[in-house]
Amino acid sequence: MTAMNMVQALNSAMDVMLARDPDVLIFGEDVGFFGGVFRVTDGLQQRYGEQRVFDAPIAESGQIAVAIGMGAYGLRPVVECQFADYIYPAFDQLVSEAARLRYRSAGEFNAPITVRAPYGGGIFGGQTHSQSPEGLFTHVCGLKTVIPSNPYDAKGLLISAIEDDDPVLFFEPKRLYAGPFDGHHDKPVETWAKHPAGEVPVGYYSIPLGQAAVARQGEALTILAYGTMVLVALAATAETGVDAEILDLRTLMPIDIEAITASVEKTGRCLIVHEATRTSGYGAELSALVQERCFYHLEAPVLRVTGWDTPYPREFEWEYFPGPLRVAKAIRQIMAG
Amino acid sequence: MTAMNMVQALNSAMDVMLARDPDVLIFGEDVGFFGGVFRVTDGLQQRYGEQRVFDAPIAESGQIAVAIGMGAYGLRPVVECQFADYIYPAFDQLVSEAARLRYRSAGEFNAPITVRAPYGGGIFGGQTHSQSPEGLFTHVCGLKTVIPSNPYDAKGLLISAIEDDDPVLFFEPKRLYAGPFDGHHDKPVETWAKHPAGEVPVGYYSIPLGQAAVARQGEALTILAYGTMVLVALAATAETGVDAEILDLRTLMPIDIEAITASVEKTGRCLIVHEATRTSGYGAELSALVQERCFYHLEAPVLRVTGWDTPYPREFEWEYFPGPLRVAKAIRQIMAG
Amino acid sequence: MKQDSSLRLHIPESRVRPGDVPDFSYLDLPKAGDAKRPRSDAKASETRDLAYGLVRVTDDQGGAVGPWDPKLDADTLRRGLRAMVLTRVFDDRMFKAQRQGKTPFYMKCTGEEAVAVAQALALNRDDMCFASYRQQGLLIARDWPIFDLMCQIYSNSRDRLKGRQLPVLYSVREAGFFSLSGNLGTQFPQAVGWAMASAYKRDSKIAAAWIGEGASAEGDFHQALTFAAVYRAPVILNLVNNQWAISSSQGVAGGEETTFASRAVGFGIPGIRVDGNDFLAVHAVTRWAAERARGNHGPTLIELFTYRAAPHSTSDDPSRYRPGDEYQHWPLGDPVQRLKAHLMRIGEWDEARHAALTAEIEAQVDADNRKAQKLGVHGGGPHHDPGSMFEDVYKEMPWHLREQQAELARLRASAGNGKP
Amino acid sequence: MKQDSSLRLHIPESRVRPGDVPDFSYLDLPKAGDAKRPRSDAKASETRDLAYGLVRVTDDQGGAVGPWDPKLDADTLRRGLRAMVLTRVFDDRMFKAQRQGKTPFYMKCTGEEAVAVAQALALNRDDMCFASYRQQGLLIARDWPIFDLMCQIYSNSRDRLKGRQLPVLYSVREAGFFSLSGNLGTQFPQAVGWAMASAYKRDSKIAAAWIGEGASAEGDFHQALTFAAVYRAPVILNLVNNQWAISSSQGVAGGEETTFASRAVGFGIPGIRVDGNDFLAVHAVTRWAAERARGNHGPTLIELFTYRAAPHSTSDDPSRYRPGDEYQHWPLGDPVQRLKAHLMRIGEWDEARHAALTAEIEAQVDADNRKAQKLGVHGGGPHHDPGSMFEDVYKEMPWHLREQQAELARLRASAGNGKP
Ligand SMILES: Cc1ncc(C[n+]2csc(CCOP(=O)(O)OP(=O)(O)O)c2C)c(N)n1
Ligand SMILES: Cc1ncc(C[n+]2csc(CCOP(=O)(O)OP(=O)(O)O)c2C)c(N)n1
Ligand SMILES: [Mg+2]
Ligand SMILES: [Mg+2]
Repeated sequence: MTAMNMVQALNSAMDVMLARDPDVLIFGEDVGFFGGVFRVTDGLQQRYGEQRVFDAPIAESGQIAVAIGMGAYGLRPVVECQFADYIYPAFDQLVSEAARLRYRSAGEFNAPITVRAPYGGGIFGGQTHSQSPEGLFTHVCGLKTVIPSNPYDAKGLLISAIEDDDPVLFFEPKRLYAGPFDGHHDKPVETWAKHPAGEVPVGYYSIPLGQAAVARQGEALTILAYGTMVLVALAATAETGVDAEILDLRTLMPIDIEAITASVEKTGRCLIVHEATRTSGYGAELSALVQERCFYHLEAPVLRVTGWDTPYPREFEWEYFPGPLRVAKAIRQIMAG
Repeated sequence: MTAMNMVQALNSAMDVMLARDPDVLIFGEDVGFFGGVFRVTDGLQQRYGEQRVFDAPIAESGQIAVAIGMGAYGLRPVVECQFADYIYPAFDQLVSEAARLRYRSAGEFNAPITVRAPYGGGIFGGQTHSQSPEGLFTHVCGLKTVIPSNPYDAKGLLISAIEDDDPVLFFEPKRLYAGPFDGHHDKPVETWAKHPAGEVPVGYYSIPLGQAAVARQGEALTILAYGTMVLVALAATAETGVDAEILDLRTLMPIDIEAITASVEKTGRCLIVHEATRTSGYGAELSALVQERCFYHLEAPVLRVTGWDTPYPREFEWEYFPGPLRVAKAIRQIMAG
Repeated sequence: MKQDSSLRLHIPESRVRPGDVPDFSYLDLPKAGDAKRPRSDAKASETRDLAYGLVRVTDDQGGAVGPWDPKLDADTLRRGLRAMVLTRVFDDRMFKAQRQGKTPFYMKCTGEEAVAVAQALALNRDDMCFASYRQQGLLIARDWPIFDLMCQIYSNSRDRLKGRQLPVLYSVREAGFFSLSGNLGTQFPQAVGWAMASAYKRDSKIAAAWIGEGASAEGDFHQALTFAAVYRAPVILNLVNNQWAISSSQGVAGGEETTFASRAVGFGIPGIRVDGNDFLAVHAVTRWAAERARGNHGPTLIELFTYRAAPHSTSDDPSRYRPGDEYQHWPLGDPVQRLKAHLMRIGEWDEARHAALTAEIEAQVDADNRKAQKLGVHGGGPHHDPGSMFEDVYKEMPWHLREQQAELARLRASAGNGKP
Repeated sequence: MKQDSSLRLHIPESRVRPGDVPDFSYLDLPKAGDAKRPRSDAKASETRDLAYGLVRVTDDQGGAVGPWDPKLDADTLRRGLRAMVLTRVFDDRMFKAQRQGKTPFYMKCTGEEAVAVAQALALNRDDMCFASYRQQGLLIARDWPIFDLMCQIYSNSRDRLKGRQLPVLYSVREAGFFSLSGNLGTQFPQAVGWAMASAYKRDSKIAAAWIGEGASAEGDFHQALTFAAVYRAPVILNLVNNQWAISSSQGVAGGEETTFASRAVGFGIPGIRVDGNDFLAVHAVTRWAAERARGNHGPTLIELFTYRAAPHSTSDDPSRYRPGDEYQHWPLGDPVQRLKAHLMRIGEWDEARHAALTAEIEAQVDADNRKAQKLGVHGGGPHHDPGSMFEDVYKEMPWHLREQQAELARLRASAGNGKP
């Protein structure tokens, strides 16, 4: 075990997989010599050579298409999409091709590819460096979607994603790269060093996809969150003093339905939190599922705290970001309900 | 008033707008001389000339990009996407550009474009000629999404879409082009001729976006549907004898929340029906909204009847299509709940 | 603004439409044998002329002339002829089957048989093909049983794709034939990725991809050329210019201003325009590109200049948008007739043997067809179990699909195993 | 498989990295005056050489030579010089402002000023520009007040974009400057659509678009060239090859095999490669393309060959991936110095006037900057009302946005109008 921030943990996951499996290779914009604009692939080209870690032309669609072809050959490409906001040019290749290949070929071909993309706000990047598009991909059958909330999970989940035989979208909460950010943007920045989940094994380990983690045990209500919002939910819970149970979903698709229903049946109350825009976001599916499966246990409406249904306004980052104040307010509202 | 099927009604809407507004022009694959693979633009190039109705290169992304540029200049382009399944190459231009232009320019520029696309199954087209991607677009702020269920609405809504100053996705239920299909694929094919909504004014009229229609008045439960599923819901209701109120949403975004909540508060029960895949589909948002706003009126869980979470399997069309039997079963289940 | 100084929007239009007299006089077609043949390791800049000319080998008398003559032995030529005839007979039979309602859909490649057949014979059998829906000839030339293709077309109990796919969207890994997509263009850059993987593994297999001139307007085409050029991928990128994209003439795809082969020039890739109805020329050019790729000299773009004699698909009626007899005026003739004439010219074939071949093939196709129909047809069945539709969405079926599979089973039971 | 016969994957790499000695000797640079100048209505095929050469007008002694000499009057030249100097001073001031925390982000175009400035002067003021983030010189050359740009950069109370956009992503309809997108490439085909609309309306305005060599790998680039060629759109498509895309050399975008200008050849569009640091050459080539477009002869692709002297952005540290002194070795010099030398050579400028100009501009920039900062800066404010973030998503605000706007107002009230 050594202390790692999320960038180092992700780097370590790829390091481990490059060392273990000669069929793993990494490409994307600026990931080669430079090591990525967020430094996540730092040093990997130097360690494993240009054949295995290299820069790609700025063409997200081509990157995914090429990865699909490599996957069909038998490789396990890992593609870095520089920002999740720039994944849309590749939407057709992901939705019509990666997601469909196994099905339409009745298993003759598959696309064991991993697409890494930093998502979410918190760095004043404005509408084209802050988006959370995960919900779109959960609507596409054939794709898996993963979002970690801390360095330990980030490494274990990324290793599982790379080893997975289906295409996996791996969204990284960029605001958590350096430290455990809980939404209190006015407080001094913390690092992962003092955080238990900042203790990460140097070697190989994996965390199975499709399993949520209990970020906080509680009896009063269930909070469903992932990525940055897990930490925001923890902060809000502490501030309200409400004994909430917080599930860190970790994998959005396939979703850990048992963990969710078990918790909501226990608490009878449910709050869903995500940074993505509200309408038709992933929270809508969670709300629908909880309501369908736990209706007779519910003592109050299932509520959602999300990003507003606008683009991310650059200067108004903190008016947009669903922070502890908004989450706490919703917690109280549900407890009153 | 004359009898029109949906193809003729849509053709008439474009005919009317081409005649009224010299800034309206139409392009897309095979829409020019040929009149479209579904004949929806039949005769328009002959009537208005090549400058106003013409074929486009097979590049959905380029078509939308060019339409955005035309819109910024001041035209009102109408683009036909040959099948909704082929809209994904244009996803970036729709999501990052059309939807954002007004916002990011603080109103200096906008994209008054209409994108028409036939969607849904029923013609044995398999996974790449049967999809219902509408839900994805309802997650994207800045876009409007419209889906008619009959010729009369199709014409009135398309005229509103073309006149609208925001980008509108106009999905056409291809299985309803020729006649009112209610899901009974084994019954002889009907035409719109005998259907009241097959009576369509020849001239100009419009139906405002954002307003649902009551397809059937009822007291026992509320069914939310759009497109083909409105007719399926009507058939299922008749077969169960349950006094359901069926709302034909017509516009998915912006959504007619008053109509929905008023109906559910009256009935206390709600069923949502769509052909699109279930997980994170538009039905999830509807379910979440109803549950958030009508929780204390609900006497049973809000249920969803949708396409399965698989690609559309070509030969198993009718095992996939959410037909009257499935809808009727859900109605009974909710009434028993 | 003054009218004369004002701008005008140019709209490309087909030269002829129904009622007009077909006219291909605007094409300037070099003579067979005229095109130069650079070494397969030549610099791309030394190959530029090939993007604007037209490689032709078979002359009007059936002779093989010029430096591109592949000098194929008679057995190979007869193998090619057989595969082309089989492809055509198979197409006609399946088209008829659609009219009989045994399948909802079919697509023929009539008039374009030389493209897939000659190219398959110029590649190694384990080179991976990323085809479009009009290269069924690849499978036939690789001796893949048409019986298996029929089972897919009928979506019957033997359909290896379990009734999931539109007819003709085959997947045959064993025959080096990548799963066909219904989405145009998407597989062009995937082929480049497959080729990059082969190079990454120090393998010797190359990839080949096909795209229509219409679909070459998609961004995927640009991705393929860009990545192929940047990483010098061992791939052959084939653009089949059959003059039509459903009802749109090749001008709508950008064919008015220059050749499609010249798209390659801007990437520093050789672009070669070849008479797509000339079996010998297609074979020669493809072998040149394969040599180049295997020698680590990178990709080649081949424009196969041909004509879509068939309707776009069984859903299409070309008489609505082009003169019915346009194909009769196509100056590059019919690939089957031209190869047949060449074989006869060199004394390796005659009418009697051709008649016998045709009869034998028709009998085989009918026999296979009867056999396939016995195993089920569209609508009639038998088919795979509908419950199989939930398989292969993921490697392991997640809980929500298991639930949906069970729900379908219950529904079908309640409907007496009919369609809910 | 035998090792020798096996394939190898080629990975393009920058010739030099930190620690290496910069080396541009691989570039062969034609002499000023060498390039031929066809008529602006020439057939595209007659312009092919221009895609492989390099149009240069200003020679090393500051003279203007050859057929491309635009013969600009001294006032125009001085106007260009002033705009370039202003652009550079403005860039430096804003870069400093970012380091001072007054704005979170900024992007300079240092070393590339001639591109936007010369092109702006060669276009009509009402021609619509679809720029990338490195053509601030267009606005400056069109005399748009830098004060207004500063207000956007500081997202202050006067920011016409209401604090919504990343700094430098301007939108200035009045100055014929289309709303900038943060997504690379997307606006290249939009410019074609705008140009098509202008032609459709028999207008006389043309469109111009800019893209980086790195972004030219996007599918949008292909869409732009395809639609521009097919409809002969009156548009100038500019590709700025500044050698770098963040840390990736132009080879990663496909610059190893051929020029970017030659991409146009495959579409039957003229492709012209020009010395991007040569004000006279850039102006001349742009005017040629504008004449061509206005004369209904269609689009032109211009490759502006230059060097990104600045870091990619304030977030970037180029010393991590390229030699710190690489720009000093750039063989095409500095655009400001070269135009200055030319003006002095023709006796229309001297050091004293240059010093005075620089001093005056620096004073103006500082004054505007103080004025802008008074109206608010990033973080500090004052800004627009945060509630305005819900406007302009749609023309009319739908109910759900009105609800969210009200909710934000309540939240802010409960937080003492702080940030919830
Ligand atoms: C992305 C996408 N857009 C549109 C279509 C509909 N479509 C199917 S085939 C076709 C024409 C293709 O023409 P071409 O590429 O020339 O190939 P050809 O049919 O001539 O062999 C079109 C528009 C599609 N399948 N995929
Ligand atoms: C679609 C998309 N992908 C990636 C990015 C991230 N990005 C911003 S600038 C840049 C480099 C662009 O280089 P180039 O096109 O050469 O322009 P330059 O910065 O050199 O002017 C990248 C990768 C983006 N903004 N948009
Ligand atoms: Mg074609
Ligand atoms: Mg660059």
